[in-house]
Amino acid sequence: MKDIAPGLETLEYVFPGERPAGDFAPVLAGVVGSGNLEVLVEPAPGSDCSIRIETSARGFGGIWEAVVRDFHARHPLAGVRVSINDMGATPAVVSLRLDQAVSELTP
Amino acid sequence: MKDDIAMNWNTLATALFGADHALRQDGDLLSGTATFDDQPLAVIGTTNHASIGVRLALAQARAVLDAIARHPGRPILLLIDTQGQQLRRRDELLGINRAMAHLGMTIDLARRRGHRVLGLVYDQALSGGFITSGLVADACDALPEAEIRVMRIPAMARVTKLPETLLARLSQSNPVFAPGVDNYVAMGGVRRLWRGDLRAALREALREAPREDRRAQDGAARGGRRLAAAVVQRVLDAA
Amino acid sequence: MPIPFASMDRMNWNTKAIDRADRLARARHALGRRLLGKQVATDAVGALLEATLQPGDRVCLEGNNQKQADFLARALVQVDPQRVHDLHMVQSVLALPEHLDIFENGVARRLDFSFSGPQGARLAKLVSAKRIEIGAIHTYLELFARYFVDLTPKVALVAAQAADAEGNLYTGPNTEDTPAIVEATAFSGGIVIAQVNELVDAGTTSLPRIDVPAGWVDFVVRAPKPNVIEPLFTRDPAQIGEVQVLMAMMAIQGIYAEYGVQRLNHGIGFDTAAIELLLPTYGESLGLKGKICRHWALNPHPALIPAIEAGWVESVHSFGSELGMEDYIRARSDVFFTGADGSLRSNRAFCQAAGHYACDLFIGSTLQMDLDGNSSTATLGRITGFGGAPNMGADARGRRHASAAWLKAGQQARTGRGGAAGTPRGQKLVVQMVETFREHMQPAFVERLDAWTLQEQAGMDLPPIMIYGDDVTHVLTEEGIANLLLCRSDAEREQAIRGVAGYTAVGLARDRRMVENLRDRGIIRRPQDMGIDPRDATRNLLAARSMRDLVRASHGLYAPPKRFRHW
Amino acid sequence: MNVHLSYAECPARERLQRIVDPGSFHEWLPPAERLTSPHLAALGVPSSFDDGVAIGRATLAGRPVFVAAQEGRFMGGGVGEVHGAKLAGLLRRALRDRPHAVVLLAESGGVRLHEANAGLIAVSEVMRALLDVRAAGVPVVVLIGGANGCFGGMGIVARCADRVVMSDVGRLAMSGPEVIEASHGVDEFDARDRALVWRTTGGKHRWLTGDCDALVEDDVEAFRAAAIASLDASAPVTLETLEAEHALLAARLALLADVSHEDDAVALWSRLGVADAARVGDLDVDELRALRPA
Repeated sequence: MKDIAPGLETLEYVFPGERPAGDFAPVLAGVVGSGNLEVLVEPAPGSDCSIRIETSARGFGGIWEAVVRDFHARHPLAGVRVSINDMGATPAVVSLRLDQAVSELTP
Repeated sequence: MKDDIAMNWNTLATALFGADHALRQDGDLLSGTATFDDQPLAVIGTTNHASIGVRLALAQARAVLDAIARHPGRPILLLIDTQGQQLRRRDELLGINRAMAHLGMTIDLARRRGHRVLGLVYDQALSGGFITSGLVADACDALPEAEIRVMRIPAMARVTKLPETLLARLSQSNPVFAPGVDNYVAMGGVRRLWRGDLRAALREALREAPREDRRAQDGAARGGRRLAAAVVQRVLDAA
Repeated sequence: MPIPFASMDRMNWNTKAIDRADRLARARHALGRRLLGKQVATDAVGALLEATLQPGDRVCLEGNNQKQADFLARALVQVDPQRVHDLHMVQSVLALPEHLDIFENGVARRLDFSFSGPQGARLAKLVSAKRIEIGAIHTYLELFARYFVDLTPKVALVAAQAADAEGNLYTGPNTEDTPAIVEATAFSGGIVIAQVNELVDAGTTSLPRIDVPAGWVDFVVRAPKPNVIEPLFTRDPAQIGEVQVLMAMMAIQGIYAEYGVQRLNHGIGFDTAAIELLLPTYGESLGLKGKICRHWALNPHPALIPAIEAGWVESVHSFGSELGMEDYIRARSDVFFTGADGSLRSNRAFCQAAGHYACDLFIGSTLQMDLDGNSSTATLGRITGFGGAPNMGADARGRRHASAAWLKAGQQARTGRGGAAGTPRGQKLVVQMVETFREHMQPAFVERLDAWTLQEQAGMDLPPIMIYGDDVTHVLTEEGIANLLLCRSDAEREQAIRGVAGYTAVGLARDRRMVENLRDRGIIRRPQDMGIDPRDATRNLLAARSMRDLVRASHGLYAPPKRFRHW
Repeated sequence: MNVHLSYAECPARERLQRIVDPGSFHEWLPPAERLTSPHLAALGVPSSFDDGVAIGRATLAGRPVFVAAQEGRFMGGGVGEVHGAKLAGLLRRALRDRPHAVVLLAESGGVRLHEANAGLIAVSEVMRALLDVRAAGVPVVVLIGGANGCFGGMGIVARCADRVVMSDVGRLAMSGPEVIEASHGVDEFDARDRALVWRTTGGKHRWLTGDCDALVEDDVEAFRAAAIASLDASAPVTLETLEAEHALLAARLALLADVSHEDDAVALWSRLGVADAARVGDLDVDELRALRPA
């Protein structure tokens, strides 16, 4: 049993945005509890939507990519930075949390 | 458990105050008045790796209250050897958290009324038992062979669900885990270790006991706790 | 030429009666003064078993889904294996360790059963070590039926709440399987032994009601402590998450309202508890009260209390009762089946029959589903059996009476087909409701069920599939509902399932174009297609969000067992 | 079927927004500043942008207050190095700026074992800072109503405050039932017997014995009202107050000297003068309020 610390997995994705999000107060949704995640959405320079994930559930990069790709398809925002701390949330909960955070973006 | 004694309390008391130190042991409770540099010193503490229940917490609180009432300003030395709070349902029902808070508040009041309060971990100090004794004193020192920890690794692995091997390995290197007293010195939790002449160490401890809680600054300066003091300052400065 | 009738010279046509009389005589002889009429002294139970049992007997030891004849089970483990051995056990559930101990000490050898949940791993080990010979694994209703054909118990060891001096039994709210067992045993020359929690002396007090007449009972023994009953159907609303609320909204809107389901059975689980707790809130907001969910075949789920109090529920018939619900049931005798004494009368055999023939819908969860729609709770290294779900999760081919829901499902399944497959008839709605990923990111959708591997490991005739794909009418996940009734080819079925399998490997491998086509045709429906915004799926929609809310909703009548009282 | 808004149900941030005057919460060191724990990554445990506690200033019934809310779902609300420093910093700032009161929404298992030593020292720093604020006449009010309760070092810190408000869903104690069962067996403390756990550590018990000053329903509005009612509850510690406390605790200890292990909670309540103590478990908050001994 390799006994090095399991460590977190960090994943990063960038998508070209279409709809400028403009300036808004950072929004936090969710809580880093077991099977849950927190999502922080902040304004960012440029026209991309960058997504950074730190997760204790290792080895699900393919699924994360599919989930965030569909999220960006639903909300093609430009100029936003999404940061996630995840403790093993299922794709259903991740998508729900992302949609919740975006719905609270008030300029 | 009894055999791994770092230092017997009587040996310590004799070294500090001479054989006729008139301190007494009543079960796990230590109390009495010693003379040091011709000054009376109230001594309160525990032995036998005491597990502190409501009864023992109140007994110590009683001794502190008596010192405040009868000997205003007299310095208080807390001799600490505890395995933490007593793990009994009866103690929880009776409110061991309230009794511990009471003990902590008696020590805090003594300090506010001019008593110098010093903690010395001479054998063991675990979690709850330490919070309301050494950690609430003006400053807390320790003997080099003492042991301070929050919880033993096997129990910690069970609660955190982290592998015991990982915790054991981390406790070698990472001050946040390591039980050795020098980690608590590095983190500012313990001000200094008493090496060599114990009387000189006590004398110095009494002379320059700090008034303010400097442990976060010590932790930063000594590198054991790099963030605590900085975070406190950021809160003070936040817009 | 007359067929030689071999047994013409058979001398005696009542060998069973004689055998029965011998056993009763042996018992009287062995127990002496420790037998008073039918009442056996508690410490004489071992002697009773050794006197009445013979090697090779077929014995039913009440291991129900909830009620356990635990005192008799412990006594059976202690009988002398030299005198009592090679028994053939027939019982619904292997709930207690003792139920398998009797195979390890040679008292029993052969087994027919339905469910072994907690003992699944140990059972698998004993089977592979050849310590147990499994006759077959049944659903409850099949096993009860075989009691009347070729698995008739010679001796039945049952549990009841109380008995009087003559031996009448009061089985109380958890009657469960007792009636079927006792009837089969008593009327075939068998011996019925009942452990009871109370002996009522007929002089001063009498039984609240008589559930089993004394004539069917041979011996009654008072157990030292009350028999074990497990509260299996209690789900703490505090553990229901937002994804389960979303799926419950889809079930109510996309299936119950869509088909007008009035008679139904719910499997146990948090998914179904979420549906029950959404009726008085979300269901009310859709104006569905009175239009759906009026008649139920299910145990007294505490999660159904808010719906009952809001006037949604007209009748509930139960397999067994649920600890803590006694006073609530007594106060709601309009809804529950209760005796003149006010306590529940459950009956697993009749409720299973109702679930199979009288209900228009079964909805339950599963561990794994494949691309044919077959599903199973079988896990490697465990033989867990079937319980009741497959019986209710199947199209009742024998049904003839019509209902709107049944007809609509049948019509959707058969429109456009020819020949026998196109002949108009109804169909049972069988809904599999499952999140695409279970805990620890285990996918619920797989290319090949573990059931196939288990078949090889345990040498079974068939893979232990819980609900067959061709019985499943709808698959409901957080991504939406796939209506398999409307599929007209295996390819469409596969893509319909992939189309709701979310981000599992099965889901990601979907043919996107075909899935969009299925959605256009209404075969796949997403939350939005049903007017549901996933962000509305919050716990605030639950009519009760904690056990205490359920107690409040019941006006203090519901008294949850200790392990659920968080206040 | 209007189900009230459960305090236990709300995440910590939402609780805070609803307890203080609407829109009045101004957060210090918000999540965007990413003041996360430096210790968790090495253990493969995700950290949280606010390290599990939200702090800042707000108004309560128009009065300026400093507030903090621990998130029980992140690491059980355990106090780590940063989490503890945010609390200690808030209290140090209260000592400097003298708001009308400090309100602490506590939900914690005590020291965060993942950063054991740092957490232990942090809890004691919070305790000393709290006692300084209390001594300065600024009331510290602790609200306890989360599912994780208030345990370990935080159970001690809570009892150092001027005033403690609990719901009957909340729990306040030192060692968790699981820890006690692990060390002395199920006969000492059956952690699965939730009714027993609440008789021993729950809000109703603590209210009947005076270990909390106010008992409210598990409802956000009820907690807000109780917090407002506590704004002027300053109770500085003196030798007299400690002697009274000592007498109370010593008397309570003696009260149960001869009572068996089984039904000690009911015995304690009845000996404290609570009418038909056996029914306490079934009563809700209003019914119970009428029973509290004089």
